[in-house]
Amino acid sequence: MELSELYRLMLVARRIDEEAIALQRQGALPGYAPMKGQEAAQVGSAAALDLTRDFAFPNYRDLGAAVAMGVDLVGYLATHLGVWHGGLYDPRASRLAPFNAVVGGPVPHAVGWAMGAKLDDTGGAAITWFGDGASSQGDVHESMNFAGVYRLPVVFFCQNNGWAISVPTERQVAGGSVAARAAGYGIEGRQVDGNDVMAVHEATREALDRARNGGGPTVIEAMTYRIGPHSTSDDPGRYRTLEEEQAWAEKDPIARAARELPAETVAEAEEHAARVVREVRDGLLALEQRPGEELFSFVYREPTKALLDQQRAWKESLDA
Amino acid sequence: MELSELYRLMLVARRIDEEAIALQRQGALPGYAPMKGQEAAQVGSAAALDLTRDFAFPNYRDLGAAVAMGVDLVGYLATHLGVWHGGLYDPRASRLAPFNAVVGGPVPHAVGWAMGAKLDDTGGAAITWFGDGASSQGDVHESMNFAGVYRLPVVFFCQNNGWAISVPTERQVAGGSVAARAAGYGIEGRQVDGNDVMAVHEATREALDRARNGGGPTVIEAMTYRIGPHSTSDDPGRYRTLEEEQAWAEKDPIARAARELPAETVAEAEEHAARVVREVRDGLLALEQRPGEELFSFVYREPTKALLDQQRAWKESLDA
Amino acid sequence: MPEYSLQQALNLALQHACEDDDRVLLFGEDVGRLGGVFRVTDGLQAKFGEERVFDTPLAESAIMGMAVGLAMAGWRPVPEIQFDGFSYPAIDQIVNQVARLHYRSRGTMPMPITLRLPSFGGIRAPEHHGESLEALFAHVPGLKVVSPSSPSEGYRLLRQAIADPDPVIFMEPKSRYWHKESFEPTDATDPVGTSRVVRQGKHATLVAWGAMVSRCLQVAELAAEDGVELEVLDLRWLKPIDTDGLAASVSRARRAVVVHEAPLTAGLGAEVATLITERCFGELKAPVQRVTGFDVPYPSGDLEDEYLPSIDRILTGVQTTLEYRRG
Amino acid sequence: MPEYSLQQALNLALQHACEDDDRVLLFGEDVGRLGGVFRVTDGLQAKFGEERVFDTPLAESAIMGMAVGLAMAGWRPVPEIQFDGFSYPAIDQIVNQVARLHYRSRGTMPMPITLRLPSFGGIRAPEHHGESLEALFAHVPGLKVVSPSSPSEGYRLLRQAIADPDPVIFMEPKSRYWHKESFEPTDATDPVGTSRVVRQGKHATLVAWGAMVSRCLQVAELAAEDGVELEVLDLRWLKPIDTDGLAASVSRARRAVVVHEAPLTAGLGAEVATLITERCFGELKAPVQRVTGFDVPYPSGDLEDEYLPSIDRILTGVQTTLEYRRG
Ligand SMILES: Cc1ncc(C[n+]2csc(CCOP(=O)(O)OP(=O)(O)O)c2C)c(N)n1
Ligand SMILES: Cc1ncc(C[n+]2csc(CCOP(=O)(O)OP(=O)(O)O)c2C)c(N)n1
Ligand SMILES: [Mg+2]
Ligand SMILES: [Mg+2]
Repeated sequence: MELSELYRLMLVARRIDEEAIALQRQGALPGYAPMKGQEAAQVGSAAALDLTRDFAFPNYRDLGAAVAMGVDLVGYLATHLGVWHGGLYDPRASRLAPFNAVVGGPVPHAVGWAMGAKLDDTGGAAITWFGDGASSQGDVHESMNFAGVYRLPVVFFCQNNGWAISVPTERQVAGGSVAARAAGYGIEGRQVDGNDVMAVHEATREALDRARNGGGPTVIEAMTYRIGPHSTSDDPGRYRTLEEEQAWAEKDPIARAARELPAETVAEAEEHAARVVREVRDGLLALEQRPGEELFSFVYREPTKALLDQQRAWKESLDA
Repeated sequence: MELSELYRLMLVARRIDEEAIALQRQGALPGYAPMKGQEAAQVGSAAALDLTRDFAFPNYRDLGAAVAMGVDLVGYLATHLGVWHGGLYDPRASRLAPFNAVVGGPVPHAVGWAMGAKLDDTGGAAITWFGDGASSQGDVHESMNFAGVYRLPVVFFCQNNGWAISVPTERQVAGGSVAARAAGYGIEGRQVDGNDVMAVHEATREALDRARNGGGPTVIEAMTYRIGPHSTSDDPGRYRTLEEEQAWAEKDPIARAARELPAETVAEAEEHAARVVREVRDGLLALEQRPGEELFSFVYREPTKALLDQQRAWKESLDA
Repeated sequence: MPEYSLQQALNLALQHACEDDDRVLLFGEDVGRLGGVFRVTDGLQAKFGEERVFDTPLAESAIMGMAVGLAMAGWRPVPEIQFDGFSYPAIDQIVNQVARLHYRSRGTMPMPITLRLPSFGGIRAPEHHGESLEALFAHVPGLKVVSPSSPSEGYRLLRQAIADPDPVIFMEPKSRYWHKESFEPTDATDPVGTSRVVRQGKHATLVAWGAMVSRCLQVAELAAEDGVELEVLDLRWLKPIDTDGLAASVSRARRAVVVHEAPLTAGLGAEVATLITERCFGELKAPVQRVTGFDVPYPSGDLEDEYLPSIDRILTGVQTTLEYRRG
Repeated sequence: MPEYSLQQALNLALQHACEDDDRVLLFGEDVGRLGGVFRVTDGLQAKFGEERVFDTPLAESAIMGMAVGLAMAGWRPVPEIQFDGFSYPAIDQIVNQVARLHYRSRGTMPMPITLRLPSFGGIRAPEHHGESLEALFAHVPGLKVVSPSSPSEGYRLLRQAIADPDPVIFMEPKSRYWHKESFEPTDATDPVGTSRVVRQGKHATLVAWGAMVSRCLQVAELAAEDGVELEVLDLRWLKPIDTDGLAASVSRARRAVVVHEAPLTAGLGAEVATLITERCFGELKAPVQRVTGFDVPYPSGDLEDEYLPSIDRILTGVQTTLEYRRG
């Protein structure tokens, strides 16, 4: 993919991120996890996927991936609106697993999916995004080991954004690098400049190609920075300095990409992003609360009798 | 420690191991996990501990460590006799945590203990023994990462005995080496010949020294072999070849050490071992079942009222 | 009619499930080459190949997490966790992922996963090899939980669990693995969530599951000698629970004793007792008695028989309910 | 008298515990520099230093495993797990290690660990941030479980939990963190395992804990307007449970409703209902009613109010028990 296209996607992600924060401040969203600063890591990697056969496993801060994968953004942001935990987008059609709030939790799912794809010989590969903090979780280790033993087509994409809430990478990742862990599993590991969208894109494409060709899993660690707070209820002033934030703001992946593009491309992207933001904003504000009955839906393929009884009692208490 | 002394300890472990298997066959022990072949790894490492300040965290196959640490062996084997899950030895006095049957479970305990020792500045170090299979567990990863972040005085001693029940190392440990994982945590890692008792001893002493001197944790991977079955109810013929077993039997750590020792030392050790075996055997056979009341003991420091009620009901049902 | 032990019946059910549906996958620690520590998967790797029946590294959380991903890719995973007590490391994946993905994905990602879990005590095993986790699992929305009490039940319920579109925790009573029964393995099954009366009686109902069912049958035999006719109800589905079946039985007998191996407090016996009381309050002649394990860690072999509900303790429970007089 | 929010009261209790016992250690994700996502440990790292109040890497199992090792080395660990739903990854260490080491070591290795766990729902949070795990923990032998319903209770119970020689799961009702109360923080406490009557009444007893206590008090106010006098019993200790206190209250009122946020099936309400029924069978005029969360995953913010026991649903439960006639 060309830089201009990646730029457009990054800019959309940035503008929607800003809009989500604004909506939160206006009281329309109960909470939000800003991804400002991580656009290159997310867009660059997600844009490398082949959506006809690959599948992606996000965490809770992967708006940029959703943008690059063409996921219904109103459906994606519905999670933050408090409408439905997993979002309202169709995970199967969009090739993006439901929004997942357990740090490290979805990582083994990518491994299982990759095994399934390998058994079916589809040529598909899985990618999973997780943070530097997530790398401490047992599940991430178990997943890398399984993937290494079975040589599965999966890319472990770590967005090392410097912080896990208030804990900096150096107090989180012993040894300092998640990519360096790969060698211990006999698999490829690569650190990339996470604010260089082309470099991320290239590294991810390479890893996906290797996966497809039976070359096994890869760990990619994209070194980037969460410019905003951990969430809209976080206060980074309690744990990091303005200077640090400033230094990273200067490495802004979007400004950096813009410098390499013609002014009209940049301007055109801005217009495009504004259009998308308007649509998404309108869509979000138009989004209605799910009907109360849905509390009882989807728990099983068919509701159990006990659940139907509970639903009936709930209904009666409403009518009373 | 001298080879002759290590030899004596290894031989005691071997002979008691054999005795335990014999007792199991005679129906005196419900089950047992033989450690034959791993004497050098266990004795060599355990003998490097300073029992005035260090502490050790075993799994379920560490008889050799118990022997080397001078633990009450009747109390140790009481676990296998079905008398008490954690054994009857005093874990505080003997510096050996209670027998633990969760693969990987005690590893973070060593990390916590090491932090406690560091906070108290005792100069003590922790060691934990675990298997190649255990290295796949999330807990082991989390522990190494914690130990690396805090630079704690702890030695992660992996006995790579080739098998986790029926799964060989190459289908278990992606990349093939547990020691190689250490680099990913920025800590020392070292593979040793696990059948060379002096080499194991030396490597462990070095690691413990480094730990004491603020040099942080070490992963030691002792390459050895479980010559016997996984447990007395296992049948290795289902998953490995006699040739493989034969090849490793030739590398027997005890025969190997014996070759470097004067014949009288070897003979004297054999007599000593026979004496210990007799004592342990007599002790085991004399061991009585714990009184039924103990079912209700030790659950809390002081029994709760509910528990006392249950104990009373249990007593009444006995008397009825 | 052919005779099968529970272990053989389960093996056969797995074999037939693999034959009938080529999306079924069996995996776990030592289930492949070894055929499982209880030999429940014996011979299946040879039959269906290393792709469909395979060993995993030693990590329960990843086993369940992998099952989730396989289900998303359209497979029907039948993982095994080697022993009850080692499902704790996988609880996060089971509760936060397996049980919820169908819900989280608004029905687009079914989780037809059957977790085979050798369960309960009674075999003088090491620590963590004798645990009863049904109360934990039954509390989790999105899971189904079942435990067979006999070889024929084992065959039918395992086929049913695997065919079910929802995640099922299949608790195998390991002390019954070697118990035999003659039956024809057909796939005729009762609906999910139904219990069965394994002995009729009118003086009180004994409610049990897993290995406690046969013990309750022994109790009923003994009681019959004294003229006390006990109904024995094999609850089998521990989620969803057959409230109607419980109510039907207890409104006849008007007295009930629930028996389980798990510790008393917050055990599934409390749920069973409460359901019975909610439905049969006016008919009950005595509070539902609970005869269960004690509120202590599952003990070492020597004390196991003191811990498990014994015939005597169950009989005492029966006697208490029969002699109960309102205070 | 000074006024404290629950969050401030807990902070003060931690401060006083650290002052009184220099073996107390506070740790967990973001508890140090940040002072915890709910600011419960705010300012404590500055006061007691980075050795006694520290951040851990993001791994709940290791947090609890480390607590075990620290306890073995003679420390008194007070770890925090950031949210209820993230205790699942630590369940293995909690159940198989924390709860058992005192037993396994035959009393030689006490585990005076207090796990602080922001719990329950009601704050429109993301998934896994609104779970109620009391039934799971209460089922585990060796654990104690407690939940405060007010700032003064929070202060006293947290001091008591930390001083207790056994492992205690301390469930903080996060929807009440900002609720205020005036009280004098003294360490006078009732014995472990006692409940308290927070409002007296004679027509029925409402049993609740955590955030549901204040909701039940609201219900009692409303009912009083109609001449119905409800007793509200704050169970607070969820293990051990105050069976005597329950029995005393219910044998006066002869009717009871138990209220909790957790799903119905195999929730702690079943245990409470069973204990009451076992003790008060002859006196009860109606089966104990349960008003609880439904058997569904804790929902997203929009549906949260439909899930949690509302004033209306509790009132309906009260009405049902008052109107109950034996069938
Ligand atoms: C298992 C688990 N533990 C704790 C949390 C609470 N939590 C949410 S995000 C977060 C920090 C994650 O850091 P990182 O993995 O670096 O991702 P980032 O937020 O930086 O994108 C924590 C502790 C969680 N969601 N899941
Ligand atoms: C958490 C856990 N899962 C499964 C088991 C069952 N189990 C006991 S030993 C074992 C194999 C362990 O292999 P390894 O770690 O290499 O140690 P070894 O037995 O070879 O000494 C298994 C799967 C267990 N004890 N704990
Ligand atoms: Mg981060
Ligand atoms: Mg091994």
